[in-house]
Amino acid sequence: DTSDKRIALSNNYAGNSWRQAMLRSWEKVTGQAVADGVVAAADAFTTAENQVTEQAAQIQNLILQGYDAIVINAASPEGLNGAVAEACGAGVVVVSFDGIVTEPCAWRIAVDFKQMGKDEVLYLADQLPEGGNLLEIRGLAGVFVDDEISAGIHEGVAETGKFEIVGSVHGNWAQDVAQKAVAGILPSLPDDIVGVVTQGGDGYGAAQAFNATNRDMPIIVMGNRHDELTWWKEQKDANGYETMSVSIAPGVSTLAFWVAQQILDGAEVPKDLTVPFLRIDQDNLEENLANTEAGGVANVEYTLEDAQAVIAGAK
Amino acid sequence: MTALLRKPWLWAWLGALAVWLATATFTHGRGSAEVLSAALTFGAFFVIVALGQMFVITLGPGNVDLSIPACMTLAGTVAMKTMDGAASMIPLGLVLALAIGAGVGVINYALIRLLRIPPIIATLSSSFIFQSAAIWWNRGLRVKPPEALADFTTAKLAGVPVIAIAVVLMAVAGHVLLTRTIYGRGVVAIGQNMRAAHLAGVRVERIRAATYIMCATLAGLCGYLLSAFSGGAALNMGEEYLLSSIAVVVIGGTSVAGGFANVPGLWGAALFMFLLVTMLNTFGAGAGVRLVLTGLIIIGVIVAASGGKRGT
Amino acid sequence: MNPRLLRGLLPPLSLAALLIAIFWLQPRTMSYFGLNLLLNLAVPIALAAIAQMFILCVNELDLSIGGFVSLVACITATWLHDTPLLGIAALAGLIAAYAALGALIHLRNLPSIVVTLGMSFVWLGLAVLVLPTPGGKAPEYIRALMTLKPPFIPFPIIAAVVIAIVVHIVLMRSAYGAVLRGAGGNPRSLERAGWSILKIKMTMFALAGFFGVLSGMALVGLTTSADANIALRYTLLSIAGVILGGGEFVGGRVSPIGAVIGAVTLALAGSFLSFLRLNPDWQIGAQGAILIIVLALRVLISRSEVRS
Amino acid sequence: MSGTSPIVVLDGVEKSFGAVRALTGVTLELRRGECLGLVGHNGAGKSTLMNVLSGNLSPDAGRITVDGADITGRLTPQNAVAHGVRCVYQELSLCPNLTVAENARISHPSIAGVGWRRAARELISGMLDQIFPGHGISTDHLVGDLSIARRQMVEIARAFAVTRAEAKVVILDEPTSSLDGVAAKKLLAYVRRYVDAGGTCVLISHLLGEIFDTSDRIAVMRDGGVVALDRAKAFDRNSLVAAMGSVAERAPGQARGGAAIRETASIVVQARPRIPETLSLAAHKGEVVGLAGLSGQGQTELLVQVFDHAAGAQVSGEVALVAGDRQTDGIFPLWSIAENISIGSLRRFLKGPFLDHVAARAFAEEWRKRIGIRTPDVGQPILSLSGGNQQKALFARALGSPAEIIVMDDPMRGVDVGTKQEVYGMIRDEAAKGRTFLWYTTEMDELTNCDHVYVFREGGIVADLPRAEMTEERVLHASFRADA
Ligand SMILES: Nc1ncnc2c1ncn2[C@@H]1O[C@H](COP(=O)(O)OP(=O)(O)OP(=O)(O)O)[C@@H](O)[C@H]1O
Ligand SMILES: Nc1ncnc2c1ncn2[C@@H]1O[C@H](COP(=O)(O)OP(=O)(O)OP(=O)(O)O)[C@@H](O)[C@H]1O
Ligand SMILES: [Mg+2]
Ligand SMILES: [Mg+2]
Repeated sequence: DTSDKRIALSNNYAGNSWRQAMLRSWEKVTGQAVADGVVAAADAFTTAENQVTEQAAQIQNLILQGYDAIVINAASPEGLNGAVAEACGAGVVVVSFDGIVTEPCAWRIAVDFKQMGKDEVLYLADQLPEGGNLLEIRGLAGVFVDDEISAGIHEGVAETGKFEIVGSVHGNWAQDVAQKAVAGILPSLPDDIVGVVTQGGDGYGAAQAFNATNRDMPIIVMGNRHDELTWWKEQKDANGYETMSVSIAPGVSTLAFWVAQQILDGAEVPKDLTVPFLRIDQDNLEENLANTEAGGVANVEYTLEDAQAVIAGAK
Repeated sequence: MTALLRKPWLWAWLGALAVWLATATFTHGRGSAEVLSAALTFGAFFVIVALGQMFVITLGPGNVDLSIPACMTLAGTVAMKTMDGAASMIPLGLVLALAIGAGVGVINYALIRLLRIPPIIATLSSSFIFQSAAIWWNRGLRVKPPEALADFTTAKLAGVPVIAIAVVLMAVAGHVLLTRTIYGRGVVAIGQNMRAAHLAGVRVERIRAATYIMCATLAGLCGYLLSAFSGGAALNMGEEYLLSSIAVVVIGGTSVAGGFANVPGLWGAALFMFLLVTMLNTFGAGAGVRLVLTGLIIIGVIVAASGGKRGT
Repeated sequence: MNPRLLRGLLPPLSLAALLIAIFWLQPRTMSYFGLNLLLNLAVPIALAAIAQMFILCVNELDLSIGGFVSLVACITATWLHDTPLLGIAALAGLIAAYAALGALIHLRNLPSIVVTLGMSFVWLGLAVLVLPTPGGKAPEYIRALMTLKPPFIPFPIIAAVVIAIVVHIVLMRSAYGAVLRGAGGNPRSLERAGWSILKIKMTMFALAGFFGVLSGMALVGLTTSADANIALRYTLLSIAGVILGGGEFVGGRVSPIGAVIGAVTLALAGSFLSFLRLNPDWQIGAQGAILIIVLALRVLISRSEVRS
Repeated sequence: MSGTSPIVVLDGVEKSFGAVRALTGVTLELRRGECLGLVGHNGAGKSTLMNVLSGNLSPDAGRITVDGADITGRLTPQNAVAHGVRCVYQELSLCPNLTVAENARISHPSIAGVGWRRAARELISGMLDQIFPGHGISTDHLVGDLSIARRQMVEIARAFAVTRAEAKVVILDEPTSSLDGVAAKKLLAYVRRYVDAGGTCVLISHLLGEIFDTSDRIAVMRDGGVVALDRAKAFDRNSLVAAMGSVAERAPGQARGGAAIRETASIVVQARPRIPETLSLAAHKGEVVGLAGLSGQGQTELLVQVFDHAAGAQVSGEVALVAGDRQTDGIFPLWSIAENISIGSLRRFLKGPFLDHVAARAFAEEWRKRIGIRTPDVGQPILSLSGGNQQKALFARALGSPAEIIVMDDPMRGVDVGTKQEVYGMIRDEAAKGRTFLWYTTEMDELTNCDHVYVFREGGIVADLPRAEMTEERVLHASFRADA
């Protein structure tokens, strides 16, 4: 019984639509759980700036507030280990997701970002049997998710052996930054870019940058944002444009919530859990688009049963 | 010739030219014209905010507006959500964005004046509040801009981006404002010595208020145009404008100690900053090397620009 | 009451008020364990604020201290841990680089804001090169020091007091300290008395570099491992800390004790807010609001002092 | 008494700033046990010469010998101090953020180690007591909190203080410009004691009375060269002024008889200092009203109050101000002379919404001629002017503005005798045309130009003297408390 347990969400960043969707999913699902008396409280906390030190301080404060479990989307996989160790030492259950932490005492709900990057290339290899030149849009330098996805992409390129990455820019997972970076580098690239591998949140910006030139539109892998899906749909209707879209679902925060609840409930839960990423393809585009809020991100929310299934699957 | 060498804006333009040539050499001239066109477009956004920031910085040591990113975000999100893609709402959206900017400026100035908080801290603190307001307003949803507005921001006239032309005109107006009006003289006087300016009959507080309000209004305008240009407002869309706006102003030859400003340098520095990143991207440098080089080149330009001065 | 004294009392008073509010909201913090958790991350911030204070004292501003502390953290968690000699050499080299920066700024009469803005990219880039993905490990002795559990008084409090007092003695009480501060008040006067401003600037920048190094090491001691972006926020925090502590941007008017108190106040302000459990939408805004309130208090008091 | 052995010999010293030849080959010797008075019009090169001697400027040509050692090439500030050359600069050079004692330590490197604070305190307070008994300065006060007069005292005491480094030659560049008459007397008396004990002193001043009273010899500079050098007794006021090349001095200015104005003209300024017991001040249209008293007794505050149209002051008409503390209140250091002058009357250069720079430049040029600012070109930076000429630019700014009321904050600091006479004339002319002047001055002679005088003490007005009743004695009497 966890009806007297209190769970906190420690979030390091709220400045984009993905994070906002994540917070909303949390609010919706945990709000219901609190109303149903499953847990006593499930409060969300966000730091003012996306900074390791600030989140470390936040976690320490959550310990002081006596939460029984802290669910973390971490600013850094390593930088919070000191604070996480303090939490574990104080008997607090720590569950990390999306941005996971490496401190062994914490649980991790990981997405295989490397696989995600690799899948992008594999998809392109399917679509473009003769290969060609690729443009890579990376995320924020020095953040591990960026390294993971990029490593997967490069691994995919090496494995398939028919692509060459002719340009790489940092788009900081932001539409306008990606647009600017791509617009800057495009003129210097060969004319035959066949594909753009991305990390999410940057596909539409890349499309805009290509639009501004008279180049052929390459296959741009999308990242599940509403604007990306909408653009894709328009292109699909107009000229049969094909691509795929992949990202981690923001609702994974709710999975982390249920996992934390299960741990508090005494369930035996392995330290490492994996969730699949949310992939949208040509045939289920319309369905997913319809389910995505205008301006938001394609999402999946989890129930207690989903969580139990994930836990059972990992054992 | 020596008169030209002493122009404060010269070095920014030389820097821009040098990195552009370096890029062109590397790519054997391919796409150089397009790079320039892209630089004009993106440089225009920098110049809009830098114009306001320049007037603020000229007010003297410690004067700087750190709320530009938050103001851009707030104005952009509110305008986009209000217009909701409807062409008929474009003017209303613009007015709204400008009004939000002006409001932000009023709040900033009130903090500085009434609560005597140093500008750097006042605008930093207020920016958190504006950022929260933007989140609260539409929680990061990305609303598309009206088609016509987006087209305007991406349109070209004889190969030159329309927005760049508009911003060049704005810069000319800024130059006239700085050098040929009582307001502009006042700003420069305050930047050199606020007490002396007051005692020389300059309406110090009126001018300071006007400057902070103008700066934030320009940030609002930039937020509006940028979100139209990039297909909607994002909560993090202004982030890189925080340091860039300062860098553009100072690389452009305006004195950070206040009391001395110039507008032509803004365009030079904005182009320089964009072309620099493009050059390093083109060279295929890794993130670490790219950052180190960016920093060193910025310092290099400043050192070169100070060539005339002797150490004191 | 002497206005200068009253002005000097403001920072500790606002810190005390904040502490009382926190104790009231969350009595659990009023323990050895609670104070430790509440304050330990303030130690590296206080060190960074001291570093910034040295720079502000000679009328310059350092926008690169956050990147610098990050780089130090990365080096500490890698080289200093794996090959201590190389690590020590690198850190000493960084301090020398800071001194050289001071020399460059002085000799070429450059605006420090731009130079350090450029340096912030350089430090960050070097940090990414040293530690491309987050990781590394804090050297054992640093970890041990930062998690020290002395009897009765929590370590962060002892550390803060020691830092404040040591720097106060060096800068405010020593004979050479007066010269260093004088360079912020009227460099011409110093030159006329035969002091080399170049040497003074280099000394001050080197001191800033030294405390930046301490800050990075302390930070890694707490976080156990590093990240290239770990301390970027320290740039603004350090400036805000010095100002909250009664320092000024120009004129060499700074106070080491004030800077430490200001830094601790800032760190506590964040905690205070999380104890309030605000609506997530407004959590960011509240941090701005609290900064404004603390500074506004300062003004209200000094206004009433003027009136009386 | 006055010695004959030279301690400093300057031989053919030249110095140019671009096209300006500030020193054109100065040959001069300073002797042990004498005070040399150095006079000359604004921009004659007095400060430049002393800056060369104290190592702050390196000469373009010429030789400098101190105590028999030729130190021409090696003259740095440090070296000059080591040779016992001390200087009190025209523009004060203390660190405002340090205490009085700490400032003493700055120029006395030998005060160091444990207990340095006490040593510094004793050094400076001892010296202050010697020179300015009853100065009322605590050694732990921040210099920035002191009035400009007290700062001047600290700087002077610091220069005379002796530690391991001796003070063999002390240069005083207009040391009394911010001091009131009483403090100035104390200083000059000390200078006499100091030279009588074998020291050497250079006294630069535009107050010829001081020069005559204090110096053993007088050197007159004109346009970068020494044009006359003789025993003080060999000069009289007229011959000195003639040597300086100024227009021969007119008789002290006379006001137009204040009583008449008071009866006919309307009141344009009525102001009351912000302290409980005080008289209030009234100025009528066309009147020149003097604010007298020791320095720092609230005169400046009242002027600013009037300038700001602040509470306690009823002012009808625009006000312009002539600052006396030009560094902090007056000049815009990055601007040219023309820009510094025209800022006071920008409105008149408006063509539509825009400023006409050509007209502004012409206006500045006209004022350069009218008030005799020594510069070839008003486009030059203001800092290229000598102190007195900068002050003239500030006069031009205020007199050229459309303001009806002009407040002047001890505006003649560092202005040479000839110019002063011209400015007095200008003020009287402008007053005759209907402008009103509020004029704070620390120089008794200037009060004779006023129609009406108010004496200040401790922030308030304690006496109200029409021109006819104003005598030096009455002003002095009112300046001091009865029991003091
Ligand atoms: N006596 C003074 N000494 C030094 N600085 C002063 C003085 N009086 C005012 N100031 C400075 O000038 C500012 C007031 O300037 P001023 O009165 O010129 O504003 P203003 O624009 O004329 O005001 P308004 O527009 O309301 O008429 C003050 O904030 C202060 O910083
Ligand atoms: N740094 C400088 N740059 C250019 N010109 C200068 C500089 N310093 C002094 N001058 C010029 O040198 C000349 C001599 O100036 P100086 O300050 O020595 O005059 P002064 O005799 O002290 O006058 P005052 O009585 O007004 O103080 C002046 O014409 C002045 O304009
Ligand atoms: Mg002089
Ligand atoms: Mg005088």
